[in-house]
Amino acid sequence: MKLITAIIKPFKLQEVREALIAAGIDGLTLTEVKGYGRQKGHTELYRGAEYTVDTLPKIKLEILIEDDKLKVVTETITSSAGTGKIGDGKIFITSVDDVIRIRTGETGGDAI
Amino acid sequence: MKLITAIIKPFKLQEVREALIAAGIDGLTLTEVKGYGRQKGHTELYRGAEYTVDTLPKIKLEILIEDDKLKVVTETITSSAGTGKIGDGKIFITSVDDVIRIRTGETGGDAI
Amino acid sequence: MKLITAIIKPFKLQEVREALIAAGIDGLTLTEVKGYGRQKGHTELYRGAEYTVDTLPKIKLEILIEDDKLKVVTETITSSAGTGKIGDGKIFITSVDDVIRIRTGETGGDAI
Amino acid sequence: MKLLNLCLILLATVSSPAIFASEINSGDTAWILTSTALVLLMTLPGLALFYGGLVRTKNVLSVLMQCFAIACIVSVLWVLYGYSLSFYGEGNFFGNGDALFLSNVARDGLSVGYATSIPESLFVIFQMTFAIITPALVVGAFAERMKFPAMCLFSALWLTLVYIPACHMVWGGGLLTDWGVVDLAGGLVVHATCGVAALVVAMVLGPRKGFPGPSLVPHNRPMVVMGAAFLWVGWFGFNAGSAWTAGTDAGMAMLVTHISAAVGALTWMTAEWFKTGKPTVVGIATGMVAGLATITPASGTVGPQGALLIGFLAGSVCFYATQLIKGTLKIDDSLDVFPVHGVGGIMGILLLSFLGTKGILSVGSSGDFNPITQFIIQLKGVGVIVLWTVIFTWIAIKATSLITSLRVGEEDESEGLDLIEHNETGYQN
Amino acid sequence: MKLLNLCLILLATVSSPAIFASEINSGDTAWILTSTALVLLMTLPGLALFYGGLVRTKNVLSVLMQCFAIACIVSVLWVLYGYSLSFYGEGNFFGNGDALFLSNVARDGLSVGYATSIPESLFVIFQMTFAIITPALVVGAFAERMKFPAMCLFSALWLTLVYIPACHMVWGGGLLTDWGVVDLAGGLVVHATCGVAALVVAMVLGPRKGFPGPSLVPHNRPMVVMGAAFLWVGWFGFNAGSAWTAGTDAGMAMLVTHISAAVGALTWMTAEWFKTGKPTVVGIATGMVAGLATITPASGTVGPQGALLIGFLAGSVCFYATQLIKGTLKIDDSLDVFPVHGVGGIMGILLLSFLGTKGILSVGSSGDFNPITQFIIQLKGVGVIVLWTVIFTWIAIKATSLITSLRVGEEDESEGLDLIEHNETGYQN
Amino acid sequence: MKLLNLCLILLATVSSPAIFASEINSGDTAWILTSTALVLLMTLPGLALFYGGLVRTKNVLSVLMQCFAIACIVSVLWVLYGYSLSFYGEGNFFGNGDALFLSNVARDGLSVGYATSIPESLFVIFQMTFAIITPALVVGAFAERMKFPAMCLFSALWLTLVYIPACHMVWGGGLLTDWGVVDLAGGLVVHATCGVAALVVAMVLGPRKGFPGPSLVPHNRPMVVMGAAFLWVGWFGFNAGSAWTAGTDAGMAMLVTHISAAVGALTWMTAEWFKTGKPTVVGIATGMVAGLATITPASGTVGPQGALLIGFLAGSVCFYATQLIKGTLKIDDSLDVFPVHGVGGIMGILLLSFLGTKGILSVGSSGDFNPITQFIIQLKGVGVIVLWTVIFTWIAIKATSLITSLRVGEEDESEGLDLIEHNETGYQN
Ligand SMILES: Nc1ncnc2c1ncn2[C@@H]1O[C@H](COP(=O)(O)OP(=O)(O)O)[C@@H](O)[C@H]1O
Ligand SMILES: Nc1ncnc2c1ncn2[C@@H]1O[C@H](COP(=O)(O)OP(=O)(O)O)[C@@H](O)[C@H]1O
Ligand SMILES: Nc1ncnc2c1ncn2[C@@H]1O[C@H](COP(=O)(O)OP(=O)(O)O)[C@@H](O)[C@H]1O
Repeated sequence: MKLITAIIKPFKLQEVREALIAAGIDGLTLTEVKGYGRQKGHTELYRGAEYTVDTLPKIKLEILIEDDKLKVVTETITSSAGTGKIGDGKIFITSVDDVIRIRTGETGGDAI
Repeated sequence: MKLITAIIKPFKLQEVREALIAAGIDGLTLTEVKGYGRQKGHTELYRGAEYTVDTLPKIKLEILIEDDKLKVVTETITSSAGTGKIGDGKIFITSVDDVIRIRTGETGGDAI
Repeated sequence: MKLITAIIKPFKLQEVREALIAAGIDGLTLTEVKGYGRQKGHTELYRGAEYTVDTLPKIKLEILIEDDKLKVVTETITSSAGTGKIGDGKIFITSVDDVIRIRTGETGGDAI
Repeated sequence: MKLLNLCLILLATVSSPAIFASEINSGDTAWILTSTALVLLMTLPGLALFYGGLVRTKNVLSVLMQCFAIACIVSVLWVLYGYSLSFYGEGNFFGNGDALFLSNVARDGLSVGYATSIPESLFVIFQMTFAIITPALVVGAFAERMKFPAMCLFSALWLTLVYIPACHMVWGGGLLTDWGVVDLAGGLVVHATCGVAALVVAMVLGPRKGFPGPSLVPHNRPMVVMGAAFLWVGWFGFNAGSAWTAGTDAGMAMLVTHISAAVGALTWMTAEWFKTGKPTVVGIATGMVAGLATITPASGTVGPQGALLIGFLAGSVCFYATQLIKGTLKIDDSLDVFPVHGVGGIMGILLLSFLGTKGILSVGSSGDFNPITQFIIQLKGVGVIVLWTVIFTWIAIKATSLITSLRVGEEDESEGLDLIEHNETGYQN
Repeated sequence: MKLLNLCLILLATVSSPAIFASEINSGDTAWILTSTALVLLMTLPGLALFYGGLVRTKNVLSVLMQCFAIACIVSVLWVLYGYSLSFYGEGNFFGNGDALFLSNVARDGLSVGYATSIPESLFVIFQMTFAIITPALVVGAFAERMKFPAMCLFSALWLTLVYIPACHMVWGGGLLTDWGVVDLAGGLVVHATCGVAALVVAMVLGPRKGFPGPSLVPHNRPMVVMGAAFLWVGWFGFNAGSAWTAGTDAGMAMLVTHISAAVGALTWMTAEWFKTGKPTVVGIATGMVAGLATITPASGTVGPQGALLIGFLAGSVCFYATQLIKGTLKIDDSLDVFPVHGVGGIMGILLLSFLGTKGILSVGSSGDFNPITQFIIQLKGVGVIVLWTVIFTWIAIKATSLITSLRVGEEDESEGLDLIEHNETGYQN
Repeated sequence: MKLLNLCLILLATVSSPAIFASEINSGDTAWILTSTALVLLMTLPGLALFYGGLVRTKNVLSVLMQCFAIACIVSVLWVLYGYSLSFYGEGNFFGNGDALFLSNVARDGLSVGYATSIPESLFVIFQMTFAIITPALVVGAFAERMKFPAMCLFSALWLTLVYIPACHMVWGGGLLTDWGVVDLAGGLVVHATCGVAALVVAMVLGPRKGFPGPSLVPHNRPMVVMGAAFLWVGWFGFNAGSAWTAGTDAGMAMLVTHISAAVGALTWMTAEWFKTGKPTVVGIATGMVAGLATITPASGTVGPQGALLIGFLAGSVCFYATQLIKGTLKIDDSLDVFPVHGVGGIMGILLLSFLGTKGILSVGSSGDFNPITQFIIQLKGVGVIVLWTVIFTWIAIKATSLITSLRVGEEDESEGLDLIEHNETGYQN
């Protein structure tokens, strides 16, 4: 099993979600995070003074999948979250030892 | 060392926390997340129009443990977080290479 | 590739960020989390009654790096986030299978 | 001719309203119009925010909704029969139906009885704002667990069975008017009734899940402070508006009201500081409300020095009463309506006998004034109102429970009333 | 004896301020001073919060900024020429320039025309608060997508081309004054103009990205409720202040205003409950606003029973109008300005012919009163104002678009106007 | 003769304001009652929200608590000795003790000196609301770092050593009254004192950790706007209430106050737009406050055109003053009290000499009016008040530091005052 962690632009969330559902992925967990990278932040103003906010709001998606879906999922995310501009985000792939569904106690593939 | 990541229902948090403490686990990190899965979301209303909110508030617990506690911890969570209804959540188990306690610089088991 | 996950005290964030940038790390993702550990929480008051809040606000940093930067990064964090007092936090190191840059589709080291 | 001229010149300079007692005075009317706005401000947004900030995020809208719906329902009932049953007729407990549907209230009509220098239409709405806030105060007792339909029904019944008779008894020419009970702006009519009702309702409904416990804490303390500020400002209309004229009585009422609020706030803050080691903003705000509730019945009769004492007693007694009800007796009067309003209002009613100015109090009671005599009158008044409120609140809540269920289910309570009862959430990101 | 009689007769008529038309009455002045504060409170913070809570987090500041900037811009234009073109001179559509820069407004000057017992300076600012809120209401139509410079320019043009002539036509001695159109506090001048303008602007601008869809929901419903509460309280100044005196008219105006608000709120809530299964707090608040907008023109002429009916029609008709505009016609009048204010204001203007009290209405119209005659007068008034507003709003928005672009780009719209237009964010952690 | 007597008797029952100078006028009283509520609204919730929104999340409650506690403490001190030392007796710097504990304030008493048509009780509380807001404004200078006990002690000392003498000097028959200094609603008494004190306190306390730097930004800008709105609305009571009567002076004061606020807001917004490329909502709100502070002393004497100019100077000068203090001089007057209130108030005091209406100003000064002469009088007044404030604020803060420590520790400052000083947190999820 793999855990796909994707950092995406917030306004792409809806699109990514729909693309994933279309690809048969019907479970995920979202977190609001702040990202720092090559994409520059923005300037804010306060009483005539400017200050830079260099972190940007991002959404982190965590999706647990069986190994064979890896390609589908990464491709779905890449195509639906991409704008071609800096800051589109990243996808990390990590291996997961096991997963348990709390409700039933099922483990492994059944639990996803 | 293992990292246990549990997605649970928010109102179960108190119970799970107490069960974990009783099981000798006295360190963890919580994040407020939104979950999407088999459990359906809810309808909200705005001036006579209905719209569906399909993500649900969940709590993510991250607990770093030594390998031998794996079973105790997963069982404790499974039993304390379960309601038997859809949406109880999941537990992921991943392997961690190392851990460092910032304060002391200790690593490995001592740092947990 | 490694994923460094550091839980730190919020007021140390600025310092840690600057130290990391100085060390050549220019990408990371932040999450606001709540931590529970040896550091005690605080008492709050409500109309003459006291209650204990035993979780504390923490910041979680996630930093994806190539293996050779591991030592630099952990040392940078340890030195910049440390106050020497309980609750300074922890650093976890996990292995990542792969990483993809959504914008370009690059993978591996190039995508970081 | 000279004489005539003199008259005319004098007349020319006269601009006064008050020449015949039963005429509109524009200054008095201006003040009561303003006071009406201020008393409405107390409920919306004042009390709604004060209560809304004190509950958990998942219930904030339900509390705002309850206050809002009560304001609307009471307004309609007041037009239909509330005003008539409160202020028309000579019954001991209820008035009569002469002004049902406000049929008697002419466009040009003057107010009846006291308040002779303002239009009756204005008297109707000024009193309506008092009728609104009283059941809205009871919301604090059943917050975070009562179903919305039950809440609507109960509030309508309670207005009819408790508020209207209390209002008639004390202000409308009923039993307590006859006895000479003094209650300027509602120590009995408003605060004793809502406070006692809160206890009854809290006991019938039972505590919230998790009570007593650390999870039941305010979700938005700035909102609490904001609400408290509107209560303070609005209370100027509540008490100084109850003087009915824009003159010395109103000025003094405003002054003593303010003093009691300030001293009540500081006293509560200090008591808390001693007990827990820290002064808190919810504490200072609550003490302020206690100071206001306590001075309410007395604000027509005490002076600044008396107000200092009333404020001090309000802040200290209500603080300890709060500890008692929740801490010791474990009654989940969720937002502390009884210890703040009930205890405060009753305390004010009793204290005023000793702190009042002689010449004024004797107006209320018969013949020449004696503090002890007045105290006994006041005590009897408290007895009647408390007893009446206990009985009829119990009837109202039980009757409601026969028609529709009172509480949401346990799981729904965990989920929060905003989603369960209203399909809405307070805040989105 | 004759002399005595004369004195008595004179005295008997004295009570009123109006005995000599041209004197300040301190009570009336006190009430209009207060009303001015109340009407300003309606826009800031009332409407700003009501609208600000209804938009998404990323646009909250832009809406507050729009309301704030409009308040300031209109105030200046009102001083420069707005007041003069509205209230001086006898033109059918515009006044004249006699009071440009308020040059005619003396420190001791009395108000012109009606409102004879208050200073002209006060008349200027009381009217100014109406001129402020009207374009601010239109913000609801273009929220979440209009550029700030375009917004400023459009609002200034709209004030000049629509509000000022409408104000002059109805209240300032223009065409509709002559026809005998009755509009106490602005059913036509305020609500019809802003509502119709909202439709025009929404159609010219086009819908928000994501409309219709589930993402366009209020970010902070407690803020909406708070804003609604200030609208309610402030509206007492709007309607009862429009009586110009602190007397029976003001009292009755306040009473009927309140009744209509309460009934409008309950009706909307109930309609929604039927349709969707749940009562909501945004619903009850919106119904209340509809009730207030609808009673506005009628609040000088109807009684309490009429107000019950007006409130009922407001809550039900405006509820269904909202469904129609957004749901059926898919026009993104984002915060429902037309169905609530436009429909409400026009409905009130027409209904008042049938619900008014005879003696009063005949003052407005010529000779003796006949509901049908009055209805036709009112209908003609609606026709003129709606037509005028459609044409000149269209001109104002098109003229603006020639000078500066109206909408932010698509990506900027996603990002939110707060950051894009103002380099600020609403909330920080 | 009988007839004459009859006439006189009838007239004697007339309660008109004008007839005998020393009688209560119900209209004036209504307006000052209202104004008192409006000025309290300025501090609670107005200023509390304005300041609370400007600080970081972790300090929001501490700021609300400071404003709330100051309101309460000042109220008590005002009753004990503040009013007496301000308004009784003829001393140059302090009054006398004749009204300690308000012992002289009779229930039926009329106000002393000016304000002859309202009750003294009302005069006491109206003035009290000014005494409340002045030290509350200083909160902006020490926000986010001062300890609560030190804050309480300092504010009490400061009221006694600075506000009371300033109030007596300018308004209570002291030195500056004699000189003929004109200050309608507190350019010197309120704004110069709090502004100058802010500078002194900020320098003694030293800057916040992280100053100057990007971390010190507002946590809740909608809260700032809301607070600003209440300041605007409440200021109508502040300035137009200071006319003491509900007549032409009040009307004009309200009009010019509003104009200056609007123009100040637009000017600041525009200056910022030029400097930084974007207009901001915190900017427009701050400019509005500057416009209000600047017109304050002049609102009894200027007309609408003068108000346009005052607003323009307020918006531009105060904007650049803010850049100077924080940007160039690096003084952490945290919420910019000096550049907005100090600079604004002093500027208004000086400008009024040139912008005032002749006939009015000569009332304040001796004999016939000359702008230059008046300017010199005003300048001397500024000198005295600034000097006095510098010296006694320094004494007050140093005395406080001898008794209890002024600042929280560095780590506690990071943690936030809400938790450290009050064991509370603003918002819960
Ligand atoms: N080394 C990293 N570790 C963790 N997260 C990163 C890292 N680099 C970038 N990110 C995340 O990805 C987001 C996008 O990265 P950025 O460098 O701005 O653009 P791009 O994805 O186009 O290369 C960042 O905002 C951050 O959340
Ligand atoms: N494939 C997945 N990847 C990541 N998180 C998931 C996945 N499936 C479910 N979850 C998380 O677990 C929660 C519960 O899952 P759900 O399917 O609703 O019920 P159950 O746990 O009973 O199967 C979801 O809200 C989501 O947060
Ligand atoms: N076993 C654990 N698993 C996950 N997170 C932990 C664990 N132990 C501690 N933490 C995180 O680290 C933070 C600091 O830990 P704590 O025990 O308080 O102090 P220290 O880091 O000095 O040992 C906690 O608040 C929590 O967020």
